[in-house]
Amino acid sequence: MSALLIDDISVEFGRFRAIDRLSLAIDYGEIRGVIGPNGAGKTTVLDVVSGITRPKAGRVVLDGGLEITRASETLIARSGVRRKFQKPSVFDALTAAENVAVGVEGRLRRTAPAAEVRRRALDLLDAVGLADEADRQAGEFSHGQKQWLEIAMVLGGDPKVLLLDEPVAGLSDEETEKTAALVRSLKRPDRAIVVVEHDMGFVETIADRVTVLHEGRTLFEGSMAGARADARVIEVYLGR
Amino acid sequence: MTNFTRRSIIKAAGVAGAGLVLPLSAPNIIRSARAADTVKLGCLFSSSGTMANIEGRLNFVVKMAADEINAAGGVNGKMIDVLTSDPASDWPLYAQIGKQMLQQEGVAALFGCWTSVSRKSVLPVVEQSNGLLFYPLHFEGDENSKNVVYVNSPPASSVLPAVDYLMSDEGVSAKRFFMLGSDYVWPRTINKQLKGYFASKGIAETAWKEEYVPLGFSNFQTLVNQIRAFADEEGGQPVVILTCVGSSIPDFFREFINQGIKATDVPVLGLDVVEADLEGLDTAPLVGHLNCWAYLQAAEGPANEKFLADWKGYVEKNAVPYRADVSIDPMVSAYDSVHLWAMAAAKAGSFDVPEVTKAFDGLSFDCPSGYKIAMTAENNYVSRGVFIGSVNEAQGFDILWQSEDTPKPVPFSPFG
Amino acid sequence: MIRSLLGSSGGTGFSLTLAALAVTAALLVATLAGVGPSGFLVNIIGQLAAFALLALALDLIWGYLGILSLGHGLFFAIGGYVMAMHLLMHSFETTGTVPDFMQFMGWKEFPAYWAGLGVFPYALAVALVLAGVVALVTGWVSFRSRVGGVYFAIITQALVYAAMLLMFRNDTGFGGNNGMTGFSVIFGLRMGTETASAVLALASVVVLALGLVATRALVSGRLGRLMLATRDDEVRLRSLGYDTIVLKTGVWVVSALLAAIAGMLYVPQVGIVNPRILSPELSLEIAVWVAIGGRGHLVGAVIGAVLVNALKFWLSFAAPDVWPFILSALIVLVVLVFPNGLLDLSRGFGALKARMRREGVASLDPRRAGP
Amino acid sequence: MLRIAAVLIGLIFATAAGAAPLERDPTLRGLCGNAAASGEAADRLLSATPTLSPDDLAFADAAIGGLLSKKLVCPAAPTDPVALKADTGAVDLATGAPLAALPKGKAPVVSLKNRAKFERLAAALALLAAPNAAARAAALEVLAKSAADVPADLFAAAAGREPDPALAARISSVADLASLYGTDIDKRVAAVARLAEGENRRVLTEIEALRADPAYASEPAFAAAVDAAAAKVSGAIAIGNAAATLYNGLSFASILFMASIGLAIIFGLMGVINLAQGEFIMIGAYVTYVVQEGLRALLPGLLDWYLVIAIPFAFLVTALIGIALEASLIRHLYRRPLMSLLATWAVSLFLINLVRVGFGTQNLQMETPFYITGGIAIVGDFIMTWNRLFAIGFAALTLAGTWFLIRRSGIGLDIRAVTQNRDMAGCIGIPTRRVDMLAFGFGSGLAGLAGLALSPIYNVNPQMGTNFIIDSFMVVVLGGVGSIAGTVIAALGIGQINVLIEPIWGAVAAKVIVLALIIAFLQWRPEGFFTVAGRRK
Repeated sequence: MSALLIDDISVEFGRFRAIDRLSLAIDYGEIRGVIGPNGAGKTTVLDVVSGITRPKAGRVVLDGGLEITRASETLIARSGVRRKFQKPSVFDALTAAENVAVGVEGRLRRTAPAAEVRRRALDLLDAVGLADEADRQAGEFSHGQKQWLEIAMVLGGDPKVLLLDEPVAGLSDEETEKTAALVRSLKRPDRAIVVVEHDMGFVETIADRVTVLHEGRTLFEGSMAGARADARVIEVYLGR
Repeated sequence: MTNFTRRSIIKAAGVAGAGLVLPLSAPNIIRSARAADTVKLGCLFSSSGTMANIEGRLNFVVKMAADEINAAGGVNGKMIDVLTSDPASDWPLYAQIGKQMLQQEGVAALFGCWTSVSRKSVLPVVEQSNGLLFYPLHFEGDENSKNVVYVNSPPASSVLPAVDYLMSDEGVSAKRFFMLGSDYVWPRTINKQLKGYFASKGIAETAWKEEYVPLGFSNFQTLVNQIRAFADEEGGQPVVILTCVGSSIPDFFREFINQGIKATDVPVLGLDVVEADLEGLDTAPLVGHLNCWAYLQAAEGPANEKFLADWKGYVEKNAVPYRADVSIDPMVSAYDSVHLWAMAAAKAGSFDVPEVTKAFDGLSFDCPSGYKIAMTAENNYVSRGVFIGSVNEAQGFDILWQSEDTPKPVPFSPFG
Repeated sequence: MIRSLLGSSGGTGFSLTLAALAVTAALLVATLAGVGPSGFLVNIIGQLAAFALLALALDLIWGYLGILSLGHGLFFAIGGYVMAMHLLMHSFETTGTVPDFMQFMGWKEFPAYWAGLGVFPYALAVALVLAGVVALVTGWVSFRSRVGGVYFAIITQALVYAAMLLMFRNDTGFGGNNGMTGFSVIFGLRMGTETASAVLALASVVVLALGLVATRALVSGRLGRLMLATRDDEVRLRSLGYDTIVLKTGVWVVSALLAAIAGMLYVPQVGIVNPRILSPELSLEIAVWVAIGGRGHLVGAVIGAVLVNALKFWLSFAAPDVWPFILSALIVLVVLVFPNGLLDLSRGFGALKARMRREGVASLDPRRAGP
Repeated sequence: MLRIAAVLIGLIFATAAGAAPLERDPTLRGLCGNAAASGEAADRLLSATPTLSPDDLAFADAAIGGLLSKKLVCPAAPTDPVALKADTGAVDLATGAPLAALPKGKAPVVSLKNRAKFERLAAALALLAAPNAAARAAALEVLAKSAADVPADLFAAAAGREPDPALAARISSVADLASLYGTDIDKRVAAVARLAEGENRRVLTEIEALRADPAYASEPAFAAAVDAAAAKVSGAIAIGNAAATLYNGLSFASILFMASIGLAIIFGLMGVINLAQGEFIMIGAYVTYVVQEGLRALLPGLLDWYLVIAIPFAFLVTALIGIALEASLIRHLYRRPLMSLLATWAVSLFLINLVRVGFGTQNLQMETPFYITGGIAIVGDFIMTWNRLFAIGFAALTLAGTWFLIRRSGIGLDIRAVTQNRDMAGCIGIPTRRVDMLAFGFGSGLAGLAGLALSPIYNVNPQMGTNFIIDSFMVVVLGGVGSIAGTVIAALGIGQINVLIEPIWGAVAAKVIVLALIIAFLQWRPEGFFTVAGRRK
């Protein structure tokens, strides 16, 4: 049964239709790449899934259970959905370790002893290669470091569904390499990962399957190679 | 780390400094030390905020009176030195500054407050440090502190005569009363006493109506509509008894004019209306409306001529930001206050409040109003004359009626 | 505990502040012994302490949660009015003086809901519960419907304004424009005596110190981190599973309680409470104290409140015409040059220059509409 | 009944006096006597008017006119003549002979009661002797108000010598009124009908009173007439009241709109709340005052039109101040809207005190030109007051102008673009900095205009601005950020609700309730009525 079932949703901003009767099913254990030109509705889909935007119609079901379209952002997150935002969103006032700790705990009341939380945070920082920066203020980090820090933060919640919004935007080639490796290492049979990205090369290296969005509709779904071959996709990307 | 310590020191210094040094040293820094042979008087009149428009000028009157006395050689061999300040129409600040003047500056007496609220907030301070406050406004009465001199009249000896006049045949034989006031203690108490008075005259409850607006209220359309409605009902000559204060007064009259009501239709008795309130208005359509005070600018007699001339001179000499040709009751009352204090201090040969208070008994002074105002041992009230004024074209009041002599002040109204 | 407080950054400043408060307290004790500063000065110190506590309350939500309330006078007033009612009751019971506002209200005896207010613990409870409930409702409702930033500021201002208009009405039943005054006895002490002033001031300073320690413990702990996180990026925090509404409402209530306590300390020291305490200007001024002292630094709030009010006391008497100009100049200076208030004074100007340069035109993104 | 008596006495006296010349000196002495005496003198003079000779009429007119204008001087010594101050010297009023010197004495202060009598008397004299028809018509209206107190033969006489037939007819119809309490039932019925022409509450109460009249029971025709009249008048009054409520609401709304439209534009564009907006209103009013004084000094002829002439000045001055403020302060604060609250508050504090130091705290004397004084009775008791109408009209014009500028002009297009998506607008090359500055200036200028429009209605003093700020916030927030339509609707709504609640629970409660309603509404819909939709994050 699929981890995330997006069923015929539509989203409108004023008169502008951002998502037009889109359906999408994402399974556990897969990394799904979602690509498409600007304004295709990629980020909006993630907004719907993380509960920030309510669709005008349709429903989104998590793990065959939770009706995301009715749940609050908090509840959605607590049911195992984590999202890395397009614009790296870390808490500048806190240190890297504190940032991740916030991600690990995920509750107002204390869930685990402070020492253990910090240990897990350090492990995660290690995983994204920021172990040495643990006690620096996040505000001082470079763009790339913030991207990774945020990934560590969302991993803190040990998500069932992981949404990555342009994880390599604005990164150097070698940073992109590093990120790709990182994302691949996150793949697990009990986890579904959705990666929204412009960079087709990057998507190709990580995604099992890709979905191409265009003007809020699914243009193509299948392997990356298939996407490259597909006439409509080419037209959309290269234009007439 | 140095950073922190440096910051920390500043912080600590800030707290310690602000907490202790400033208030301790402040007054002395600014107010340069004065010669020992002066006696200080303090003023509590706002020169900013909602009351500034009328209250501010009293500061200068007190100074003027002090100059007069100093010119005549001062009191008990000392020159008077007047401290002014700005309570900014903020009631608690009156108490604060009053405290400072009494306890820090050691003023011999305070002259101040316009609204009852400010007086009530200063009252505890004056009583606690056994000071002396001269209060120049007519007010709701029902108060008699040994530390306050109530220079102006309580309602029983000022408002009731005016109402009597309205009800008399010589007036307009008023039968019905629309009482419109600002929503605070003075108007409410006045109206309470009026209602008691009406009842005692056998006037039916249906013959009066009571409305209150917040202080500073300006949009009188609806209320003037209500007044017109009230006036058109049967039951005899209607009058409006206006106890609005401050900027509401001109706003009310403006709307009254615009809805075309004349004094001969519905006369207004404005209990707090002074010449200064008409400053902004074209009073031709208002001619005939009434007010009542213990002094009107039109009062006859040398005392008033002298006062008006002095004020004019003072304003021009010191570039006072108020009109030289307008003089209102509270100004005169403040002026009287200073003289009464000086006479009492001279009589007592001392500036101690208890001594001075004792000396009040039997004092009398030729008030610009033309009456000889006097004090007795009975209480700290001053007996004054009563005027009823009638608005004229020249933004002033003609004297329509004035009392034979100075009625004895009645602090506690029998109709409350 | 103490160690952790002193440990973290700025701790020295914090401890020095506590030290300064201790010194002040000592001086007040000296007054009680009859050798300290005059009753007048003591009273001023007391009022400053009350204001400092009020500033602390605002800094807690503005500095650490990025929520600016322009209506904190509301809670200050709740504390103030309840305290005034207690004092009147207490004075009445001990001396039999009938509060004069009851005369012009035309009341023969105290209304039923005044019953028991003569007992201080009960009055305290009433004040806290009242402030807490009002805060809970206003906070919960607003935060639930995601009202924040400038909107929240305006709405709170409208709230306090509405409350002021209401209290100005005589018929509302709390003395209208006159409010309540003429308190003669407090804790059995005659009001206005040096002893009474000293006791009140001492109480204020001690409570301030306690408040400082408590809030410090709050913000330097785990919740403090979450508060900063909420301020920096609330959506981010929500999508990590945190219920930020609960967090915000909780802190909002705590802040309200502090403000109410400040009010209870303030009113007996000025000897009057009336609706002016609810004027939007006062509530704005609280924010000004915090901004000048240094937003997001508890100590800064305290210093700001003390400095600005000491200046106000002094100048509004010594040079009344100059005061408003000085205040406005101070604000503009702080807003433009020292965004972190006095604390910037101790830092170099370089950082500031950089900040000013970074400030182009911002987007209207509600998330970024932070402090 | 009293009225009848009075009329009868009048008649008797008139006939007694016959055409005999008026005894001038006693009359004058009477007028100079105490309130009671001069009242009687006035009564006697009034009842005599129908039979007075032309030059007696002129004399009486001079006397009463002099009394009302304080030109009549009553001598202290009874031997001295009663004099009338003339432009040059004085004349003995009784003889008309010029006087060498003004006798010692003073102009009597007219008591309210006598003032009414003298005004009636003056009207009577004007009706009989005034040279131009307009004056006579005006006088007739004054008399119509209290027709029963006027000797019936006065109207007869007036009608007799009235050259203008229309006016003559009108006079006799008013004369009918006098017979309202007479005996001839047909006349009374006619009088009732005539009475009902004045559609206001006073008339209604008078008509209602007639129901107690014996004739009401005995004479069906009379009863019918009274009932019909009552129905007619009360109908008109009902309509009038409804109209009045609407009008008051509209005028209040126009004020709210004027005060908040500038704020709406600025807030919508930059998310900056300008707490100094109220002070811009105040400054606009002060500029208007300065223009007025300037005209008084330079072009007194145009003084009446200062409100129109001041328009560009009020707008430009405030706009420039606004631009200066934006350039020096606001632009540093776009990232910190909360700080901009404090900063603009500081500015308002500064401006208030600057004006206080410069102009003082007293209310400024604004002239009230003819076109904004008084009002016109529309229907029932509804009087449309000109100054409110001026405000409404002014608001309408401002709305039109603003709408045109925002919707139709180039800068307006830029403003809208920046309002909707600043970053995008920046990308496509709109100079957002300049747009901000201009828009801020424009918003401030609008506040200045508001100040101009309000100066005839409100007191102009340094504090005046503070009264508007919160109300205008509420309008803006309720209307929805940066939406002109929203601002208009919000202003109308708040204004109308206020006016509806006020008579029931009083002004304060009205304000509080409205605030509560708005706050509640914002909980339900934080973006206000109108909002620019977009992605939340």
